[in-house]
Amino acid sequence: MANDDTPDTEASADADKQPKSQQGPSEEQPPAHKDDATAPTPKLEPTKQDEGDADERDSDSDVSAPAPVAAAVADGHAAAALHADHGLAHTMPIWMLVAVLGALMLLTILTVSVTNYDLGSQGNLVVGMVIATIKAGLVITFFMHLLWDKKFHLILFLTAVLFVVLFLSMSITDRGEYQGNIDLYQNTTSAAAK
Amino acid sequence: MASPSATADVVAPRSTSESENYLTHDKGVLSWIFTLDHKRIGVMYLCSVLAAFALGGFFALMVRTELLTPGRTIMDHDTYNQMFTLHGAIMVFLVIIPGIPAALGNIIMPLQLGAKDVAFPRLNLASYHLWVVGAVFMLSSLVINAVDTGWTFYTPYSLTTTTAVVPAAFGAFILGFSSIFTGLNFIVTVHKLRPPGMSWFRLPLFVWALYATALIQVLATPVIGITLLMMIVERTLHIGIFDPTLGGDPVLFQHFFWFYSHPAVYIMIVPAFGVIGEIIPVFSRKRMFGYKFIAASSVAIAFLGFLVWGHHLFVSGQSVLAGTIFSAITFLIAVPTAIKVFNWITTMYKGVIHLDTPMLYALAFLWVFTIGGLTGVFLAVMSVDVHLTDTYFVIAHFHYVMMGGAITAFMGGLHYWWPKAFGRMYNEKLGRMAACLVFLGLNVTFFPQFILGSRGMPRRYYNYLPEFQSLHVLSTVGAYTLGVGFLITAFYLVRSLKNGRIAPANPWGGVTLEWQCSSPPPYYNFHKPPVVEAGPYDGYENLMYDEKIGGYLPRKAKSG
Amino acid sequence: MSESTSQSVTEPKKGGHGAPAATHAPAAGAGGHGHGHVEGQAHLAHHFDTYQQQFDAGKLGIWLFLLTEVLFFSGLFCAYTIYRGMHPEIFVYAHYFLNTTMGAINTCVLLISSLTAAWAVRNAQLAQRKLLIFNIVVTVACACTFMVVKYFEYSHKFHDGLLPGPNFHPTEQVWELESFKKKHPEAAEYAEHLDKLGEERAHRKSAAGSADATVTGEYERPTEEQIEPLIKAGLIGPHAEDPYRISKPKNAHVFFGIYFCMTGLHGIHVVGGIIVWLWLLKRAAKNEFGPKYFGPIDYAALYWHLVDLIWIYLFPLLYLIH
Amino acid sequence: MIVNLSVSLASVAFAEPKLPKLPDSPFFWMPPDASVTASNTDTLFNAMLWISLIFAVAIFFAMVRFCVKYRAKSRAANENAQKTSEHNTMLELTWSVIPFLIMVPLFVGGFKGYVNLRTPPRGAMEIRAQGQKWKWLFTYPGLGTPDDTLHVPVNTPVRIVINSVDVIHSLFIPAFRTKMDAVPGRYSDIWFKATEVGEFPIFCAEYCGTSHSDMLARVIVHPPGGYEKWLASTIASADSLSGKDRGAMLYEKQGCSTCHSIDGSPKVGPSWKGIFGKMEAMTAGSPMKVDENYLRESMMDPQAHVVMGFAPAMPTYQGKLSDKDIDGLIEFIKSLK
Repeated sequence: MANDDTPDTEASADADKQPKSQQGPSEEQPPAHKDDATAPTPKLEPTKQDEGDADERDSDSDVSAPAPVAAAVADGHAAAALHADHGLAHTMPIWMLVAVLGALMLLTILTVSVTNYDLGSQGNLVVGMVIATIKAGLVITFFMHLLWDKKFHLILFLTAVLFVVLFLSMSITDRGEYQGNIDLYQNTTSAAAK
Repeated sequence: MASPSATADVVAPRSTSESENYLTHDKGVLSWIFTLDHKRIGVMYLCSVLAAFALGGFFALMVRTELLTPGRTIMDHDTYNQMFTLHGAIMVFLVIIPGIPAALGNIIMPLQLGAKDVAFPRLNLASYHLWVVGAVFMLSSLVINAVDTGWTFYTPYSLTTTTAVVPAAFGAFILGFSSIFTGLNFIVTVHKLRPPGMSWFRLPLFVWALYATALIQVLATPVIGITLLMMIVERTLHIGIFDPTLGGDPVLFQHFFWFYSHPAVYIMIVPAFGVIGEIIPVFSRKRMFGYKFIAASSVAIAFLGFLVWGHHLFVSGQSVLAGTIFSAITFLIAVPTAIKVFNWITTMYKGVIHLDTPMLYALAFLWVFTIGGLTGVFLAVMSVDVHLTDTYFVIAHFHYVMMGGAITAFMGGLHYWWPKAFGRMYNEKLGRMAACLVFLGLNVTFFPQFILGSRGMPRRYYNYLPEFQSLHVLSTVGAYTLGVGFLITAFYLVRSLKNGRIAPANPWGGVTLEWQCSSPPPYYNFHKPPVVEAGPYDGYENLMYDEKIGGYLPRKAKSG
Repeated sequence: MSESTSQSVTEPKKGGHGAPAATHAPAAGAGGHGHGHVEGQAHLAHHFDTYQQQFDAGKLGIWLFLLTEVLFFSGLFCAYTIYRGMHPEIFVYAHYFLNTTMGAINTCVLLISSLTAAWAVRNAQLAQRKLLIFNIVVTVACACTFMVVKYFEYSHKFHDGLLPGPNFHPTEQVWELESFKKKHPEAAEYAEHLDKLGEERAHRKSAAGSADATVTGEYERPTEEQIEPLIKAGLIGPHAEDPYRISKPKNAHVFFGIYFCMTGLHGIHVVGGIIVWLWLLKRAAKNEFGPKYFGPIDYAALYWHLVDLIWIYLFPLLYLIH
Repeated sequence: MIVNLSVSLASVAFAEPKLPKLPDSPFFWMPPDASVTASNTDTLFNAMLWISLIFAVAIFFAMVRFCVKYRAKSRAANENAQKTSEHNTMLELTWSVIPFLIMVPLFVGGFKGYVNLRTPPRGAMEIRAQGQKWKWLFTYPGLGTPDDTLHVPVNTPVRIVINSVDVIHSLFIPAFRTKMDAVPGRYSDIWFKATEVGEFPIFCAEYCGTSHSDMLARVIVHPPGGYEKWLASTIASADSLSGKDRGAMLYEKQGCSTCHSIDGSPKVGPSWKGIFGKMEAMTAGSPMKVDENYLRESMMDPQAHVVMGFAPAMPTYQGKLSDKDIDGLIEFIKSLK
């Protein structure tokens, strides 16, 4: 979390000074916003206009919105520049999407074909899990564009994984410890049944 | 910064008059049921939670009455078992978990933060509607054939009993999602809706506590969801995961259950810390001592709370290895908890202490929670726990923490923010009297149970050995004292709504943001977007009590 | 970060307040990701100051939601791991009944839908209405294909009596299955032979009224290839249900309990996803999305990728047991 | 449930637990200690009692003192708090570290005691305990029929192997400071070494349904030689008895008495008084005549035919009753006119 807090803190700590300097630029923007906000059903062209206005805002971003970019960099965006291009978030190039899909397909084929070879007691399971994890990694990094996203979201996701691991490891450890009592019972009782 | 006048008509488009507030903004029942305003949702939560509290309290009194005599007093075995089960389930899932975060939190937290609303108003409303649906399911079991498994739903009993387990469990499942949505909403709100200058270490402690709570809600609650789902499926389709006759493992259920339900204990108590953290400084007219330590300890407790669930399983056939790990971590939690108590006490040192009703509740909390916390240490010691677990000692311990901790703090918060939420002052004399009654009743009810427990009285017992009777009678007397206390509270609070004195904007002289807007707050919270220049507990000396309005005003405003 | 910009652009609030009735809608879209179905007219909720702030809030919200989803599934994965760890034979036994091809097809289908979902986000960002609609349609189509395949798998399982708990009565013996014969031909033969042996012994038992396990003498000792797979699958040996004849492992039904829970819960998520996508399709048709407001598409896509992610693990865990 | 309440008013009160009075404890909190492992528990308990007392009193004193000393005159007076430091890292570290230091020995002590409680000494005498709704049955080496009372010799380590036939129960002996869940589908065990001759109560500490609170038993600690004498005599009597006397004995020992009265009052199961030869309506299927066959079936496969108005709560006695036992019980039931 800390990674996320510090920039927030800085950004907002001096925020009450910043706005005053930004009165000028911010005044011109409202009309555009206003009609896209109040238009009953926005047609295609207002959105176009928005886009234009977005670019204009970002081109002289140092005047109108330095804070987001600054904070973004502080936030550890892998590509703050890219981020700035399309307003709110990074846009995935098509070739990258297709490439990722290709990789995923290949890995799927691989993991299926691997099952035809015996890789020792747990070998196949391990390989299967490793491949699955690689695939998961690809999906998270590119499809879910976590690579360009806020670090905090990555931290969140890792926290989830951490807690799952914690949950599984403790219950499984414990179960492993007392499995003996269960087997003993099952054997003795089934013996009695015979 | 836009000019006040400009923002004023921006903020309140309907009317610029100060009198217009969120209670009067729209009329009609539907305007409440489908409102997106966090304050109204909070008020609806408050009413529902208090209703559930009354019901749970009624069951508690029935249970205590039954326990007046060793044999049968007023009801039979099965009815008794259903009574304590419903008491537990209602109090945990319907009252304490949503109590402070969803009810008080929804009303106050965005105001304290200086936000116009929570991040996702519709999700917030959905959370409340889910609460209602969950409550209906849980109580429907009461009509069908009230569940008698104990609120823990332990397998295999919950798989074999003939009572309506499924509706109750499904209700709890739905309530889980209601709680997840609230938590998710609060996290995003705290992250994204802070006004300029509201840095992380300028957040009021109540917000910090709710943030920590929300983290637990989001991380732990899904697990109870899937656990109850698996239990329901086990009961209906017999998949053989928890049912020993089909090769399942009942102890596994206990692991699953407590992975949520221990953190849930912190979902209940951490918000209480937050409330106390608001009340004590304001009524001591003094900054909170060691603000950062308290804020940090809330988060620390939230995370440590996940690593200790196994201490409920010391005699369940859990392995020694696991037990040891869990016990060790359990001890660690005592440290941040101790820090909090010491800091609260030190805050009062050299303060100017006003013993109004909220402060009385805060003091009661300090005393009761200390006992609850210390007895927790008894139960963390493994060998002692073997003797004490599943006895009345445990009952007494968690009632001191849940009832004495969470509910007392809830009452404190309710009295502290009542004027803000409803714009009326309650009868202070009655308030203080009720607070004392509740404190008295609490101790008389639950302290004897420590003795009962250590002497070996097991929990969930309908009959008991005659030699335990005297203490049981004492406990029952205390329970009725509590009941009277709460009845008085209900009486004067309801009455205040009609003919209570009109509340000033800032009756207690708080400096957090919610006191800057009128009481009740306007629909859009702030007529003027707040700008935060100082910490949450700075500048009590800049406020001046004004007898005419019976509240506090900024000094300069008074002079000018 | 958002607050600082928020102050720089105070005015748009007017827009936000212009239509107070509808102001909350997009936030709901953002937070609700399918929970609240609304068409907002003003795309900036009254309580947000900038599109950036609104978008970031939604994004954080959906990530937290994914967090809960991960933990929600963790319970089932925990149960899976424990039973596989304690009783591998059950899983070896049961996996012969599963249709790897169908599983593989479903995996590919989901991966493709993931691509189109990710692409849809790009379209929304660039306000490419037609492409956006196209990609959403493809995504939904893939999702439906997935469910159809699942339907066939399930009906097949029901038909073969592969149901959880007491209803588990496989119509076919595992060694009669193609999947088993292909993998271990010798073992399959030997199993047939053991089965006959069991029959005979049963007869004698009923005749002589006593179980004598001493008839094996007439046959030569089995080879590794013959016996190993049978023991691994718990058909004979310590884990077998019936000590006297070749049978199935104890509690074999547990696997199918877990199988139906996991795939069923995942299936429910797929259906949920379909509903969300259809709702977004409607909004996309109305051309509501553009560079300033494409949150809902992004959030739905993220959810969809998680559903895909879970399947990526389910596939090897359930279908590819060796 | 409201219905149940009204019904309950009609139904009769449950029998008082027939249990030895807990012997008076030498001190206020714990029951008398009668086992070697109890000392660790009690020492730690007392230590914590004193620590808690000191902390609680200190905090309470500080609270009250501050409230009195710094009490505001009135709101109108508008007093300001005196300036004090906002935080004092040294102080806060101290009161973080001190509790921590107190915790360490407590944890270690508890750990030692727990490990001791969970590891029975080699060659301990082994007794099987079986939990069922709502009765404990103890099986002794060399004694076929189980007994509803736990008999142990004094100063001898005894290991009790616990399991359950239906739901989770928990064997709790306060006097020995020990407790362990009886989990269906597995074994668990406790051990103790009684140091006091006498009788002590046994509770079920894990909620197990209707008569959870009546699932009580006694542990009888025999003086040296007493246990052997008791065992010999029981074995003798157990075999000698036959016919309805045997049934009467089993009615007590096998736990029938928890659910079936012999005075006509309905409990969890139907009363045995005059039931023999009656036609009874069944929850499933047509009414049946209560004859030898039905009784035998109800013992071996209780859920097969359940008498109308009663829950299918009875465990099977397959493999627990010999034919001689069953005949004895049937004779006994016949005798209850």
